[in-house]
Amino acid sequence: MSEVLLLLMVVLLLTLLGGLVRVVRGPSEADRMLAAQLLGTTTVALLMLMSVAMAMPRLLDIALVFAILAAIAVVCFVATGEVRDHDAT
Amino acid sequence: MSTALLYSFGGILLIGVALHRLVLTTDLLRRVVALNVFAAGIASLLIAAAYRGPEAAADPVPHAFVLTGIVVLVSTTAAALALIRRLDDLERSVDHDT
Amino acid sequence: MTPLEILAIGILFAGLGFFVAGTVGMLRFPDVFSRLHALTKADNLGLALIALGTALLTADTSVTLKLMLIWFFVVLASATSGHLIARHALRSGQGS
Amino acid sequence: MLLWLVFDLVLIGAIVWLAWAALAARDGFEMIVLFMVLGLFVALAWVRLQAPDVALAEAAVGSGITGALLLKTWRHRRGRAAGDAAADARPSRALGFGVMGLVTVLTGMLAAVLVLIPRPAPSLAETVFANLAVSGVDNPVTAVLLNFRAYDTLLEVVVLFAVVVVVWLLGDAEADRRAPRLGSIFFGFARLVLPVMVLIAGYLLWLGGFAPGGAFQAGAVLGAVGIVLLLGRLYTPTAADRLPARLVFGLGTVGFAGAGLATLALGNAFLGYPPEAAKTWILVIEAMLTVSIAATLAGLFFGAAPSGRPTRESDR
Repeated sequence: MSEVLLLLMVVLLLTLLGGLVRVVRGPSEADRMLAAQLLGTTTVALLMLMSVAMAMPRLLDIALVFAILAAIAVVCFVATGEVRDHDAT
Repeated sequence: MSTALLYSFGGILLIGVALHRLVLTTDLLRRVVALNVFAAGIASLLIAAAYRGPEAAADPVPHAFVLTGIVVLVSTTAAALALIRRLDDLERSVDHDT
Repeated sequence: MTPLEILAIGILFAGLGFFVAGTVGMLRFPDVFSRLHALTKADNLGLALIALGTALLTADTSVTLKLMLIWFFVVLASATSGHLIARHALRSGQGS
Repeated sequence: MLLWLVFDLVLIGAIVWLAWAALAARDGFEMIVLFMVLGLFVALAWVRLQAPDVALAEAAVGSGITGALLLKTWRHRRGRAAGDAAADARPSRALGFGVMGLVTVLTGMLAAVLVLIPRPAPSLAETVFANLAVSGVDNPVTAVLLNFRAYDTLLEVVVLFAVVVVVWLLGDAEADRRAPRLGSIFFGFARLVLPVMVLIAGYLLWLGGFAPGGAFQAGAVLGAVGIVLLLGRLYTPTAADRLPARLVFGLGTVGFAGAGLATLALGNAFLGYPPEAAKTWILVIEAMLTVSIAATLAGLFFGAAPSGRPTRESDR
């Protein structure tokens, strides 16, 4: 039982590494931001599995904070980016 | 090799990487990021030191240190970044005048 | 293992499949907009299945409610930020 | 057991590689995104090491607030290649090797100390757990922060206050720039999520008494609400907001120190709460800290004293 969960966790961790490749490669800023978004969601999923595997239901509070703060970086990215577009024109 | 020792070595590597870049880079923004990575390395050392195995409760005192450290770190980072922005504005106005 | 646990494990593996597919799509698709399409599958269905599997394994009402709340926020945040990123990419010409 | 080892090794390898990749990134934006992702991985490592309180703070700060601050600064310096490797002066070969050698010696010494120190290392954990019953809270980390070592936390709040004073003396106000066009979907999202975020901040504050959570984590989530309000121009500070802002920034320091003086007046030690009412004292102090920390973090993001010039809704 716990072995199966651990296996799932290891594979999810490996998909996190896969997503990292897109953050590094880009090429555009939007690509990097999207990849970071996927990594955030995967982290939330990993925390859910860890809460069962480690028998710590409190880990879901951390997942909740990640979930609600996921959009902050994107909003900051887009809101400050618009200013640049304006200046360029 | 114990889990705590493994994560401690990870923390030491973070400290090494961050220190190397902190000293060699001349870009201010990169220096601030290096400082943050350095702090993550120190925090990993403290948290690994607090670890008492998967069953036992961890030592809460280093955890409290790290929490205080995170608050102080985000404050110093904000101050450093405000200084960078100010410096940039000053450079810009000097460029504009000449 | 009880039949419920086997079911939960099956659901978790299905969720994992969506994350793997999402990551592969993120790596293989040619431009921002098709990568966005890959991302939303992992965000919505992948996380939903992982949350469902976790809920079945813990079988606790408060945990289940919290899992639903987390999933709801992730979907809401990913829909909004996906929209914002796509708009930004379209406007600043980063689409291709 | 073997799978845990694989998990640990992959996680540690990813963290070290990410740190290296972020600091060696060619592009400043890539550096910032990699740094934010590093925050995710570090939080996972700390969860693995049974430090959920710290992971919660890292989740709220590392990838949320610090990332937003870095992005804002990077955008501010646009056109100046900030954070780009191109802006970096290439060190000479001798200097590069010299620094590399020194760093290797230092980290080697650190590693040697880690291997050589006697285990188990001396610890105050037993003292903390023995006195937990009189601290007023059940979460040992909160007990250390708000009771046993409340002096440290008071000084931490003073640091926050000092920094916001410094930042108010610098920089230009975000409100002087044109409002970004975020679109109606963003505003729908904000209307739905921001009130819930405030609720969650309250939940984290309440949680701190017996589980991972507390004033700082709650303050960081509440501060993120403030950052979204500022970014979306849902709230634009004007000169009239200076006095209330000053009062809220000072609330943490003054309230905390005031509680210390009140305990002195009661005949206890400075910040020595009466044991039977310790829970109430801690909760009141934490509530003040949460509001003050949130306002301070949002103020740090805003980056200057509000100038009072009205926002240009659509200039030119």
